[in-house]
Amino acid sequence: MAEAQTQPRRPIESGTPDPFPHMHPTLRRNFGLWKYHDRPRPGVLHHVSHTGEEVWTVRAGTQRQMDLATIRSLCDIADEYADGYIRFTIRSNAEISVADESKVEPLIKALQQAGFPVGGTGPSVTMISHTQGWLHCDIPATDASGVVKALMDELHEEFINERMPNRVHITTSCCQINCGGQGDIAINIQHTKPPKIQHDQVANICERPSVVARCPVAAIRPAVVNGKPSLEVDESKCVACGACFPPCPPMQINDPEHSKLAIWVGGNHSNARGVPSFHKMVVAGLPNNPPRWPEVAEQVKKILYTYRDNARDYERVGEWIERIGWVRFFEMTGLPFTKHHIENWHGSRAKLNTSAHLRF
Amino acid sequence: MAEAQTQPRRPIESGTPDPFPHMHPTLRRNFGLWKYHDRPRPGVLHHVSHTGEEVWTVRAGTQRQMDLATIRSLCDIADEYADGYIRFTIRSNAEISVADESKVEPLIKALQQAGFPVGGTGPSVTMISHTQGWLHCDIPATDASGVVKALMDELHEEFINERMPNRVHITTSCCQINCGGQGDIAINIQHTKPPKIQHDQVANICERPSVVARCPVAAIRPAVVNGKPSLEVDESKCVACGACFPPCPPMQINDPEHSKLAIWVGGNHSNARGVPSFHKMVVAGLPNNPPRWPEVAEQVKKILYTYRDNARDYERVGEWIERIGWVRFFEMTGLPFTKHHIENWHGSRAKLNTSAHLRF
Amino acid sequence: MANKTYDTPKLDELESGPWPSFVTGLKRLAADKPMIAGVLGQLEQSYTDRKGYWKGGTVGVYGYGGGIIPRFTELKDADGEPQFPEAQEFHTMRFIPPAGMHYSTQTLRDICDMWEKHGSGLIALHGQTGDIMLQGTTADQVQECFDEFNEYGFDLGGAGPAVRTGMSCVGAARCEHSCCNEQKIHRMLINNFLDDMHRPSLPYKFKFKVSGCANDCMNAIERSDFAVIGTWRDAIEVDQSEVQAFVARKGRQYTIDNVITRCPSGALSLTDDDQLEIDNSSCVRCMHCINVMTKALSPGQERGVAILVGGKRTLRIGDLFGSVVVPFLPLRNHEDYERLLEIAQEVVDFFAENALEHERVGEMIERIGLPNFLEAVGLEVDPNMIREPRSISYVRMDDWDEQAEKWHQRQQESAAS
Amino acid sequence: MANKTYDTPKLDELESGPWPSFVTGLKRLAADKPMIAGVLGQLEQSYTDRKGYWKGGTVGVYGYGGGIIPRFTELKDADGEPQFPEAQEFHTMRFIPPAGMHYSTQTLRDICDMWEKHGSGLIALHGQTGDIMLQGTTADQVQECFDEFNEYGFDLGGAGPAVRTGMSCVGAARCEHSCCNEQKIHRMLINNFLDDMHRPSLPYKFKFKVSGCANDCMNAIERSDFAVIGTWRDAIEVDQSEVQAFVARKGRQYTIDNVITRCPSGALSLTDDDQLEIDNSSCVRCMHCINVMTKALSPGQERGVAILVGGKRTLRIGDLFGSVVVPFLPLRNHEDYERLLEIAQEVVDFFAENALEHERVGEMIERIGLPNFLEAVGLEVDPNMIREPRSISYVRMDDWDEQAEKWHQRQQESAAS
Ligand code: SRM
Ligand code: SRM
Ligand code: SRM
Ligand code: SRM
Ligand code: SF4
Ligand code: SF4
Ligand code: SF4
Ligand code: SF4
Ligand code: SF4
Ligand code: SF4
Ligand code: SF4
Ligand code: SF4
Repeated sequence: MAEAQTQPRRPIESGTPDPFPHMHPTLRRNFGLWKYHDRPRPGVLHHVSHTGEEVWTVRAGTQRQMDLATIRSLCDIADEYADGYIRFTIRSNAEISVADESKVEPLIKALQQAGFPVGGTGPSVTMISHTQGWLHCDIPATDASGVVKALMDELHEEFINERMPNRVHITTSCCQINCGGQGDIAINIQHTKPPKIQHDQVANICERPSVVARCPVAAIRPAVVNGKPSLEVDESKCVACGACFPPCPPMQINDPEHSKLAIWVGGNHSNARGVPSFHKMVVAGLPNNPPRWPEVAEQVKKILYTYRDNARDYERVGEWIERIGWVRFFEMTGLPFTKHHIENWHGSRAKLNTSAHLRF
Repeated sequence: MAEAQTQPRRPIESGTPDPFPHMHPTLRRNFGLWKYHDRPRPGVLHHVSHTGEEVWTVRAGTQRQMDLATIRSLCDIADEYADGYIRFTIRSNAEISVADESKVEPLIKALQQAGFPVGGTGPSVTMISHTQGWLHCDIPATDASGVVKALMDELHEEFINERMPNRVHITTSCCQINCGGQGDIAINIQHTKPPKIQHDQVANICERPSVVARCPVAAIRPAVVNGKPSLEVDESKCVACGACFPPCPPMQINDPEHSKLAIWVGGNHSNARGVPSFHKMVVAGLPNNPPRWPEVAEQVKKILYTYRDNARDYERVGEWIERIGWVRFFEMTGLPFTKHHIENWHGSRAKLNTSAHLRF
Repeated sequence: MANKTYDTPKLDELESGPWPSFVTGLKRLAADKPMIAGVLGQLEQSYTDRKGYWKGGTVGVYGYGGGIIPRFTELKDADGEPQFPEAQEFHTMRFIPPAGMHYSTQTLRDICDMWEKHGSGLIALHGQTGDIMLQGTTADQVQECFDEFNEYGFDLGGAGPAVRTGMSCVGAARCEHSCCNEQKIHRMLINNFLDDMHRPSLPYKFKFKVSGCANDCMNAIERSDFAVIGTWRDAIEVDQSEVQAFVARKGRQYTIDNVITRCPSGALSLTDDDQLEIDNSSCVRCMHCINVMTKALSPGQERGVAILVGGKRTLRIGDLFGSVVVPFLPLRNHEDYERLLEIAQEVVDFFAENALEHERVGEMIERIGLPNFLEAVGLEVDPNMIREPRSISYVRMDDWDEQAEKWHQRQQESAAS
Repeated sequence: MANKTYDTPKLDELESGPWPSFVTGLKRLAADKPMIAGVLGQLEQSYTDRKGYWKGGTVGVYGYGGGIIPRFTELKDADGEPQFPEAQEFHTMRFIPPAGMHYSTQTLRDICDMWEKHGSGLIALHGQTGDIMLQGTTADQVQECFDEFNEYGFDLGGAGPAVRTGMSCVGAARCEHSCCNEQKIHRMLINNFLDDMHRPSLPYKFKFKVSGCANDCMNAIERSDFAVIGTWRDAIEVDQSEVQAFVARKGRQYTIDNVITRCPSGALSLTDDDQLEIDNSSCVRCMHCINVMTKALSPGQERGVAILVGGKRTLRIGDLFGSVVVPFLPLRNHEDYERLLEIAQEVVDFFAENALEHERVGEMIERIGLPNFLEAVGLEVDPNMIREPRSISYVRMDDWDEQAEKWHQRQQESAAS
């Protein structure tokens, strides 16, 4: 091994592998030829090709962070029922396709038996998209896997059923960098205090000019503290975003007490009907409360069920609120409306109501 | 008189006069009691009160800049047919009301005979709103009265008829300060060159720090030119807005050749259906060509008639374009689309197409 | 009296055509008024050179710091002598018209007579800010002219960094959509600020405009610093038999395409037997359906006004619309009107003390942020003030709990009351 | 092999409930893998302290500058000794999956076997950027592990200021909406930039994502710097008998309320005999009607892609969506694909040379302005790139005529061709 390291091999820069060898033969044969699809039941997609061939795909939730046994058990099921092919969705759901309708029910049963909930299709709450958190990241204020597991336990029934007005895409992010996407509902970290600086470490670890440059509000400046070069934060300017923390870990932004969770709604990446839109903050100040974050679950469910009970078919969360208005949204959910809901970032002008459109 | 000036009287600060003594008695009696209205013909509004009383109002165009004879002739007509009352609209149209339907036709005739076109109601092109220009202002690059007279001559038929999809509000402004409002169609001055500075006059006339402060792009700085304190403009930064000119007339922004006219569309102050919206530039570089500005008239008519022939009922110009899209608008009108149409001011991000909504 | 007149071949071209010609009017005046003859000469020169020839200056009346727009000619010959000496001065006096721009012909005739005596006879009805613009007098005439108009009942409007003349729509006087007494609001507001109008000492101009409904016929939301817009809080009034009559007259398809589908909030639905169903809690009070079916629909009965602050046009940071700072203020009684005045006073006072020089109130709000402005003038935040909540997480929310508590408290109080 | 394990009372609470538990999985691994036992111990501590305990560092493989995310524990005792020494190192290797995330089970099993040998056994399928995240190995294992995976057919993805792993939707493989060959585009783009992926030297990260239609199942418009979205240019294909079947099944009212009135461009109309009329020139290709009536409607036949540049999340200036820089690029033949690559190359090159350090391409465009960017990368302006034209007059248009002429010329050329 020592030898290997002195004479290392040159990598084969093969990049993204060709998916065709990995594709179920029915998909391969009908590539680009699909005609329409329907959903015979929650968790099952039935696609029909112009060639007349058909395929049934069963979608099952996973924990994303999988151990070997979990992956192997998925492989076992795919081998037994589905010719040995499987794919994963962008939301870490497993999709197993079969060309024979009679295999659908047994496949579902096998998945369920192995502990994989079948669902996440159509107007359901699909798996929450997932970032790293305490399990692996170097800057997280919370744990993504834990929040997601806790929430998916609560929303399990909405995963295995299709009883939402439209598909619900929930996302999480474990720091304000936000590796998670926009969400119909997004659960994100929100720091509420400026970083606490470990001044004695700054000089060793941080490239000070580049830290200064990262601050979106120019709140950081070089300073000498206790005789050592360090950094200083104008705490009245600081928006507690944490952008200074990754390039300079001594700028401790995470705080067990003051790093809170906030819920955002109405983000939408698709272009169906309206253009893509960013999610908007509706409630903040929720405690970062492992292992089950009950306060977050409560608010998410409140919002989700208000949406479910009131939106029209095909309305995504944001579209529903746009129709009924924010006045009604806050009324229906009982959430408080505060000055913090009023955007104060660049371009905030466009977020003000500059019209006589009013709701009472 | 000399005496009067040494002992001047103190003003009576009476402010805005009470309109009730000036109101037609039927209006006065039915103040706040109107039930509905209709338009028996272009130029005539028929309002019906909850009390059962009715009033017919005839609207007539004026030149706004009126000589005494014009005003007196309006008074003569109002006296003869309408009990001696008259009002003016925000667009300088005269409105004369009668409580007796039989007086409507004679009133219309009298107005027409005296040279006042009757119209401007409902889905018509009403009088163009009007600023000062060469006739009176100290900073104009063109003449508002002239542009408006020239255009209203061309659009006269659209004033006396109601054959537009919705009301069309045109505005003009004679410098980039834009005393005119947002318009379904707006005809505004657009300078294309930085100010030419008469350096020998700056020191006498201009308060230099306040001129520097007026520039929206910080292109001006104090400088000494030919030994005298003056100002200097970074011509590559300057957006030729003319904001420096009013506080400092030696910063000549107006130019017979390079002060051009531009046409903007889709401005809308009302909240009916959509929220109020700013007009958007569609064509620039039109010559400032008195006394009849034919190039402007041509473009305005092109836009106006494309709108008339293609919009749906109640669509204002901006709503029509929003529905058909800008691609189609430029195609239908044959106007060029250039990089200058792409906003580059603060907040321009919101003007980009950040979606897959596309039209072909 | 045969005055000297000048050739105006370019302007003459503006005498033809169906629209009333200001040139013809000016020529008529020029016969008696040398000043106008000179103005025509200068204007012809402008048309030839494509250049303006007026400059400002200082002219005023005793006791007032504004209201007159002075104009001196810049068109001089080689010796520095005015080319059109009759038009050496050409000042405008801005007088405030009756709210809603109603006139008895007697008053209008009197205005004409007074202006014939003291000025050029040229009158704009009206300026874009709503003034009677008496255009064309000399510095030595303005005091006398003002005194006569002032005695008669007219006052000068604003100019410079001052409260300006206000505007209100015809509204209750002749419009079924009116949700408030526009004239009363208009006069109350303006006449409360006459000191700030006549002795300009604000950071910059400040305009009030009043529209009786969301059609905003006064362009108040963009063209004033303080816009008052009539609206209502309860349900739209529906006369279903008139709805049926409308559908019968215009057709079902037409009704759906032009009313139902045009509602910006999807609040309308037409039943199979042509009844109109309105989801009043979604309705944004845009006026569209009421505009189109004016016989069948009217604003509700619980009426009041919304206040939007900060409209203006282009200078400095580009055009701004006003934004909602009070979603609903009922105007049922004297106290309510007092409250309106109080809000206006707070806004003007805060503007006076905190705006930068030459900064409009809208720009100031943009600079300091709406929440700070609201707090300063004693108004509470409300979701009606925003199009949507923040989508950027860059914000300090140390006091979230406190702010949330404020809201809950207010909700409880309003539920209790 | 009985490893040392730690008590994890908090984490244990995440073993109950119907959703698959990552904790149960970790515990399963911990039995064989001391590293995971340590990780569980540390994670329990995080759950207790509400604090993360990893820090970064430098770990890599020969020839590559990225692809590994190093993690070292920061949880030390008073003597500076790791509290969970088994988890002193816990690095992630990011491998690129087959485009569309298809796997033969054989491959997946092989991945498991290889990772069992070289790592902790913890695998995320997949990371938010689409990588296979093999989580948990030590610095002295990575080269060997990489070599084995690499020989098997897998390559490392990006990390740092580099081109990152790309993503494409299932698309043509199993979706009737697909307007392009997502996998081919995806692989062509990424595999063209492997040097920029493996030897990070860009100003900052650069991501490609491909969605076969405007539903954008890959969140490409916001979550990638270079989004490729399938679309079409001709008319939507309509099977009127399927339209009728849909209306018969769902009802007229339902069809109107859920399809017709939901069209964002008012392009749909249902005739009295249940034929669908589409104004294809107004249609914005949003996919809604096709989504709902998938049997009756399909994208047109003249297919291609749009390119949007500049999406990203929050850092620095707040979230950005990508914006249209190419409204339509057909992908009919080799030359067309070459053109796509050329555009991508121009964009990456210009980004590499002109972005500031730690500036994404979207931020750079915001800084220099879209027209300058377009000019630099050789693309022409088009009204499809904007929501609406400028509304601020602050702009220098000295060269208006020239710019106008450009457009007219292009129009003539395209009319001629
Ligand atoms: C498998 C997957 C693509 C993949 O390559 O992984 C996929 C597959 C399909 N999507 Fe998707 N979408 C997938 C993620 C997404 C995402 C991204 C995400 O989840 O983060 C979006 C954008 C989210 C957003 O807007 O914020 C997305 C927005 C859509 C939409 C638009 C919905 C809308 O009305 O706004 C459709 C259309 C529809 O639902 O008919 C759609 C439709 C579909 C269809 C029906 C396409 C088809 O005809 O086959 C597929 C089956 C959907 C189903 O669940 O019923 N897919 N789809 C992804 C499954 C994720 C999951 O496991 O839940
Ligand atoms: C007289 C006047 C108010 C005044 O106090 O002076 C007025 C009077 C009426 N307006 Fe107006 N509007 C008047 C200027 C405006 C303006 C401002 C302007 O012209 O600069 C606007 C906003 C312009 C904009 O949006 O940019 C305006 C937007 C409306 C609307 C909204 C139209 C829309 O669909 O967007 C209505 C509703 C309607 O047309 O049914 C309306 C409706 C009306 C009605 C029908 C109200 C009524 O029931 O009596 C009045 C008769 C209108 C007609 O012409 O048929 N009025 N109206 C103004 C006449 C101006 C003129 O001489 O042409
Ligand atoms: C006369 C009038 C145009 C007209 O022909 O109707 C006018 C004329 C002038 N305006 Fe105006 N504005 C007039 C209504 C407006 C309006 C419309 C309105 O009030 O609804 C606006 C847009 C709304 C607003 O307030 O922003 C307007 C926005 C401006 C501005 C830009 C203010 C800004 O913040 O962007 C200026 C520049 C300034 O004040 O520094 C300005 C400045 C001027 C000056 C004083 C130019 C100057 O610095 O010398 C003009 C004097 C012309 C003259 O010789 O009489 N004028 N001006 C209008 C006033 C007549 C009246 O009192 O009734
Ligand atoms: C692992 C992953 C989250 C996950 O659990 O899935 C992740 C994890 C990290 N992201 Fe991310 N990002 C991941 C997808 C994303 C995405 C989503 C996407 O690609 O679609 C985004 C939003 C889109 C974007 O690119 O903006 C994202 C936006 C960021 C940013 C903010 C970039 C910005 O311009 O705003 C940073 C900060 C940075 O790079 O300086 C960041 C930085 C990081 C770092 C490297 C934090 C750091 O500085 O150490 C995290 C390493 C965590 C770890 O220990 O593994 N990550 N990150 C995702 C990558 C896995 C993979 O390769 O498949
Ligand atoms: S969101 Fe933050 S904490 Fe979570 S994985 Fe991304 S960078 Fe790490
Ligand atoms: S937390 Fe954000 S705002 Fe505060 S100092 Fe750090 S980078 Fe600046
Ligand atoms: S738009 Fe300009 S030139 Fe015209 S009146 Fe207003 S300030 Fe004077
Ligand atoms: S014209 Fe405008 S941009 Fe140019 S120097 Fe003057 S104020 Fe500045
Ligand atoms: S604003 Fe409303 S109330 Fe006033 S005149 Fe216009 S339509 Fe009537
Ligand atoms: S007023 Fe406007 S929002 Fe309200 S129901 Fe009528 S059309 Fe809809
Ligand atoms: S983006 Fe479009 S083509 Fe791709 S999977 Fe989603 S719906 Fe199908
Ligand atoms: S694709 Fe979208 S925009 Fe086009 S017709 Fe269908 S619903 Fe309308």
